[in-house]
Amino acid sequence: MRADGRASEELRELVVKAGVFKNAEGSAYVKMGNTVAVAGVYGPRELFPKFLQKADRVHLKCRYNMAPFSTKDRKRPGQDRRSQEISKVVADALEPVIFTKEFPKTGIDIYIEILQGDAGTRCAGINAASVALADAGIPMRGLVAAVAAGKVDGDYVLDLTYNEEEKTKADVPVAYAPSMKKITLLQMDGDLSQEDVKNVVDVAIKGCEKVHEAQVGALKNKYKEAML
Amino acid sequence: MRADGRASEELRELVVKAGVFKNAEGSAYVKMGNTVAVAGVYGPRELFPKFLQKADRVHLKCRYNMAPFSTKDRKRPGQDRRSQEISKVVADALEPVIFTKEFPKTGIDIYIEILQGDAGTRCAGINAASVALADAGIPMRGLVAAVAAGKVDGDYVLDLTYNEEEKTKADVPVAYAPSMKKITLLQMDGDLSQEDVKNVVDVAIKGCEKVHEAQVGALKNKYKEAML
Amino acid sequence: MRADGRASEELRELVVKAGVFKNAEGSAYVKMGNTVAVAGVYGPRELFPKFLQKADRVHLKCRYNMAPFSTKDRKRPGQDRRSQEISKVVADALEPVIFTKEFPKTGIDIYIEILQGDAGTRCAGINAASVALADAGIPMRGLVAAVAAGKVDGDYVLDLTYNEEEKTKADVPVAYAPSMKKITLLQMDGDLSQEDVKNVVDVAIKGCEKVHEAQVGALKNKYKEAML
Amino acid sequence: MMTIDEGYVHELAEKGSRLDGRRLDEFRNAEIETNLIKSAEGSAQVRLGNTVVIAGVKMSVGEPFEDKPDEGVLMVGAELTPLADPDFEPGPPDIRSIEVARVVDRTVRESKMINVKALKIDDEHVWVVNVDLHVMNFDGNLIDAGSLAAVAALATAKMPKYENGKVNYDERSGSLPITAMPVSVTTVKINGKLLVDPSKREENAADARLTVSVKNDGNICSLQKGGTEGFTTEELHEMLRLAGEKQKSLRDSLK
Amino acid sequence: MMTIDEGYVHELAEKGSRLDGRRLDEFRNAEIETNLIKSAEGSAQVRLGNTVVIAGVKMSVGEPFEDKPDEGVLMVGAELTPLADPDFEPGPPDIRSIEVARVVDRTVRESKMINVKALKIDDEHVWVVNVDLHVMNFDGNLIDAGSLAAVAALATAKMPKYENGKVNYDERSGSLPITAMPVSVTTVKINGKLLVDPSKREENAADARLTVSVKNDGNICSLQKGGTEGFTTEELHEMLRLAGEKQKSLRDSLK
Amino acid sequence: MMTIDEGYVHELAEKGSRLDGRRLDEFRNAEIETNLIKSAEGSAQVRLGNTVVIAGVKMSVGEPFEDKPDEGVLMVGAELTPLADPDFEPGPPDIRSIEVARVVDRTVRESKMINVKALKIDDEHVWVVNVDLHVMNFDGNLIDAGSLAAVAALATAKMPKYENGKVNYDERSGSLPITAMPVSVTTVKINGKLLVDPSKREENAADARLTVSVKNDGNICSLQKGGTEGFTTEELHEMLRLAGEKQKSLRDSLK
Repeated sequence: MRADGRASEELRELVVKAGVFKNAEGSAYVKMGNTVAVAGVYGPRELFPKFLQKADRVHLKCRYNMAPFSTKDRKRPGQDRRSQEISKVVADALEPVIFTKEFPKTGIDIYIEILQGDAGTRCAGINAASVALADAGIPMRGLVAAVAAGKVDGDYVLDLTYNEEEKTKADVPVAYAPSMKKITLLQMDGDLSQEDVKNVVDVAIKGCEKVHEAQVGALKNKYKEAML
Repeated sequence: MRADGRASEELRELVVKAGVFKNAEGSAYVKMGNTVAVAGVYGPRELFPKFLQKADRVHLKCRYNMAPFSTKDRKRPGQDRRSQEISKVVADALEPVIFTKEFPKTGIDIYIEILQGDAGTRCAGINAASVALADAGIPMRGLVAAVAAGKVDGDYVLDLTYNEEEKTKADVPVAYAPSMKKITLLQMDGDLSQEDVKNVVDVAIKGCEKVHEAQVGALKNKYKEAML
Repeated sequence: MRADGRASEELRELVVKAGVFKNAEGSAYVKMGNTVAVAGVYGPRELFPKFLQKADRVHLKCRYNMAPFSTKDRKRPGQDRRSQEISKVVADALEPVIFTKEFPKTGIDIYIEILQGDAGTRCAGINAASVALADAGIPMRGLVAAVAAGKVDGDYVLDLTYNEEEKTKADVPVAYAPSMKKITLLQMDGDLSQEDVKNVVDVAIKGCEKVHEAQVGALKNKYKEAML
Repeated sequence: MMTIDEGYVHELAEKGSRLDGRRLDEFRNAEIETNLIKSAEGSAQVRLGNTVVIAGVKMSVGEPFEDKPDEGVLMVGAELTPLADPDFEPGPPDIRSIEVARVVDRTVRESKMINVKALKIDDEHVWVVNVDLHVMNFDGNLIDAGSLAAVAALATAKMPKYENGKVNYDERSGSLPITAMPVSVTTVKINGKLLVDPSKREENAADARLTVSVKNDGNICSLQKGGTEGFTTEELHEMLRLAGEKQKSLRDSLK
Repeated sequence: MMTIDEGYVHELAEKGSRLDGRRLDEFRNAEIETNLIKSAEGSAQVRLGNTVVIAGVKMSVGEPFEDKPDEGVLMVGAELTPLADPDFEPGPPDIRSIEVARVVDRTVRESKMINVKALKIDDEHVWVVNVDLHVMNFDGNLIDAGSLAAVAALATAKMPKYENGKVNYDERSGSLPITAMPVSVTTVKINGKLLVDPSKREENAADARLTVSVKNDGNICSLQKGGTEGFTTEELHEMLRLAGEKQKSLRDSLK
Repeated sequence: MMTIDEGYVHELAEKGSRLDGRRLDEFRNAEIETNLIKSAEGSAQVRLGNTVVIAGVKMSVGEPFEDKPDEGVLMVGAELTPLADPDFEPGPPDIRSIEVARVVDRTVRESKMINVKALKIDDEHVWVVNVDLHVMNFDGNLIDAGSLAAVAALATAKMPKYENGKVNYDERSGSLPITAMPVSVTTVKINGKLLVDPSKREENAADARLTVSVKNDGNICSLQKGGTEGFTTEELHEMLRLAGEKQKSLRDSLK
């Protein structure tokens, strides 16, 4: 049993909502325990400066940003090296499911704002961005779901909190596209054997499948409401 | 009676000179007590980058800048948030009197340098910029004059010094275009009733009219000299 | 005799190698005592942004950069005011020997990295850049050689170390193009009579001629190897 | 050359009507939700029509400013997140976000909403209060929405504990020393008419703008004029009157 | 649209061969030279084929981070010097150099290579260890080359003396407290095949990338996936296996 | 391809004459006004023909540099205000202002004009002297004009009082510890001729430039060569001679 009463392979309380902002062409809200991310998508749209345009496909840009009030110690506004790296791996995690060749020379902008952070912010951001892309009507091969796993006291555990992250032997965020059965993000900090890595990734993938259900549910809800 | 012996509605010693620099197409020097501002104007001229061009009118840009030696504690060079805000409200204060539609797609640059600061720097800057615009031969509906007013010990007072600003219940910088009878800049920090605000603005407008006379005088002097 | 056993007009151990990197079109390595500089050259090549293009000649750009580990106290990465000034005077020191009119509208980039610094880094950088330009096949009127001289305890001394620089009455870096008999860089910090300046410069020029021999030797070696 | 949309807004204003059917002197509905951000000491989300702003209050302990050794430090920042509007771009704060932050800062500061002297801890330490405005969706009138969000977040903030030279964010020791609640009211002039609480399309069509911030006692604590045209003293008086009237309902939404 | 070069790399991969004649699972020769920079506390130049990276270690004394009062500070930076490649430009670090620096940082940190607790001097002072990677020539796989260079430079660094509150760089007091030697192995996926140690042209043609950093005991201390395609769990397992195998010869080159 | 204007300047130089009728070795008139900025500890405005530079000296108390614990700190900055020339643009200092600031800094520093040891207050505090050059109108030869302005402003500065750990700018305690007065003389080479004190149009047409800074005793304290051509040792000797001669009248204008 974990500090917050969850079983090892249990997700934190998960809330996914699609279409939460008016101006963004697609948007979503994701809450995983005390981590809250929102995402908004614009595009495909004209891309400036022109030298960024790609002749055969869309240019996918992502900005991951932490609100100044999202952490215990205030986060100074602006992109630091960490958020630049996360922006890149998040874009790479989402691109595999997008039909990028449909929109040559254009750009899609994905903006992720972390409003509240308690570990797993990049995963929550991917989950929100993926739903926002679908909400924007971007043609996709499926959704990408993400969650971290790790090993604490010999147990493989899913969806770590910040307190657990401090005690874990490793933190392994994984993004997964269930429709393609592909891992699209994989990072790790820690100390695990090869076997442990395989097992932790398996646990994470099972978690991603649960997240995926919630994402699909949120999109269905949105369209159900739209039909009423 | 005020600390420096002035009556409530008396301006500080005011010096206005037009055409003080050789290179700028128009320039002016304004001294209001211990506050000294100079301004230089270039344009209308070609505007880069092109996306700033406006199809139907001139693009008015203003940069308000404090010299590092203009304050007790050295001012670090470069634009901070305060000077960016002042640059914007000063541009907005001057635009109403300019025939902006005469010069589509071009730009006018107004550069204000505060050489010495003792309260009222934005007003001194506007006063100098307005004369510099006229000196540059930019077609205008009239001049803009500016001065702050406030309330100290129950009295409405005009053209505050830094020492008075510290004691005032409010500091209200006002820019006014006498030819149009329009207020073109209005800001306030402090605590005043609605009635007080109205009265303080009236006092400021009367002050602006006196400043306006000095501005006109300076321009006349310049042309008189040019005729000799 | 000097602290390191050298005679007054003796250079530090000097190593010059041409063609040390694969990607740069021309490159060189220069070691003067404990000062190590490498240089790489790209161009003439298309120059962006276009407004930098010169109608009648090549645009020569130089970046002098100190590696963070090249000094006792770690050098923060990025260009400071000192490296910007040196970049400029180094570009000016090299331009006189380049047939700049052969390549209108294009650009040549010279990149100098100081890997280890013990006085004389700008001179070592010029020596490396000059050989790298030749190695890149840029048409030149000859090479530029550089070395500093100074006056210590009444003696004129060549090629100062950091410890000597601290004791010298002046540090005078000189770049010289032997083929044109022209001084192309001259700076000085210190306190010398007019006569002393003339003598110190003469000593430096004699040093430059020795450096020049080593540069020519390095280029010959490179081509000899290429012939084998 | 006005755009067609600007022309349309001008025409409507002349007839006394607006794009969304509001009266000229009618505010959009203001919904305020507080304490929605657990990582902040105080927070509020304001929805003013389709304008959505989140304010978060973070507190830390630092040194006082040299010229105000007995006062805590208050700082307001604003970020127009690029997801809030198709025209917003990522990057350092532009003049719009700087203006919002500075006007909200003056409004809070000059109203003496926070008793900054009560934020002094000892001779070398004071509380530093950061209010960050995060604009999530943009449909005009950021100053009034941002001001409401900042005031609501400050009013409901819970101070962390300061123990043995460290801030303990897991324990709380009460509210901030609140002494007043300022409210901002923005009016724009379009085609000679005065409209309160402008939407984005109205702001684009506006000739001039005035923000009036009002304290509980009806006194005014800050003014900010914007826009490239001027206004007469009569118009000023009418804008002051509108502010005095409209602040009441906004103030109610704060309760 | 693949470029012609990318298409050629894909074709070769399909046949199990590579541009430079290597086997798919073959690393380029790694040459390491240490202590080449006299001004650094430790240094190493790594040549991995035509990729050349210099790592320099500088040490100074500073304050510990507030949340880790008993630990020294380790920081890794990377600069892609513009002479290293015709496409590199001078300027602030771009995303490539940030990624190299951050992955090497995590590799060194998570492997516990340096016993950071032994870098504490007293309650207010700890050693600050800066590792700077300077890329001199670029032909792909910067992470593995940079990681090798950083580890070799740290392993051979000599600490300066700290006397009377000052660092004396002219005297040395021994090695850093080294407890492990991590090694990174990068594999790319091209046209469904897995290739280790990609060259620049192979990186340009790659669909996905995985870096696996391995400690002395075979355990993994960091992972970093890159590239705009995904991979299956089977591919992951094969990449982990390749890393376990390839790290051995790289580890030999460190001796 | 020379511009027409540059060609004309070259032609004139060949005949030994100049655009404004000066002799080749003739300085423009230098007018110096001191103490014109009340908010500065020292100030001077120099008019050298149509080049106008204001120097302001600000003093504060700070820590000494670690490698010079017994010396005050001197720093020179320069800003080419965009009103000074139609081609100047607002923004961070470009290479021209950096060069002016650094050459003036070296001239003041190397001449030992200020006895920096006398600026030490106690083991932790020294006076920090900032000289800021503000270029108000540009017509060439910024280094000589800036150097004159800096020297005049420092020479006439009045030190504020340092009392109870604070700087009191309302009281003054005497002059800076001045020991020398350096003067800079700039010569350009145009079409083989040497011209002192170049105007803007002459600078644009110049092939090479040398600034020689001279102390009271005639010794040289700094040199700075500029321009994309070289010069012979004979030309150097002539430039040194010109500097020795011309500095006298400039020195007179400082009195």
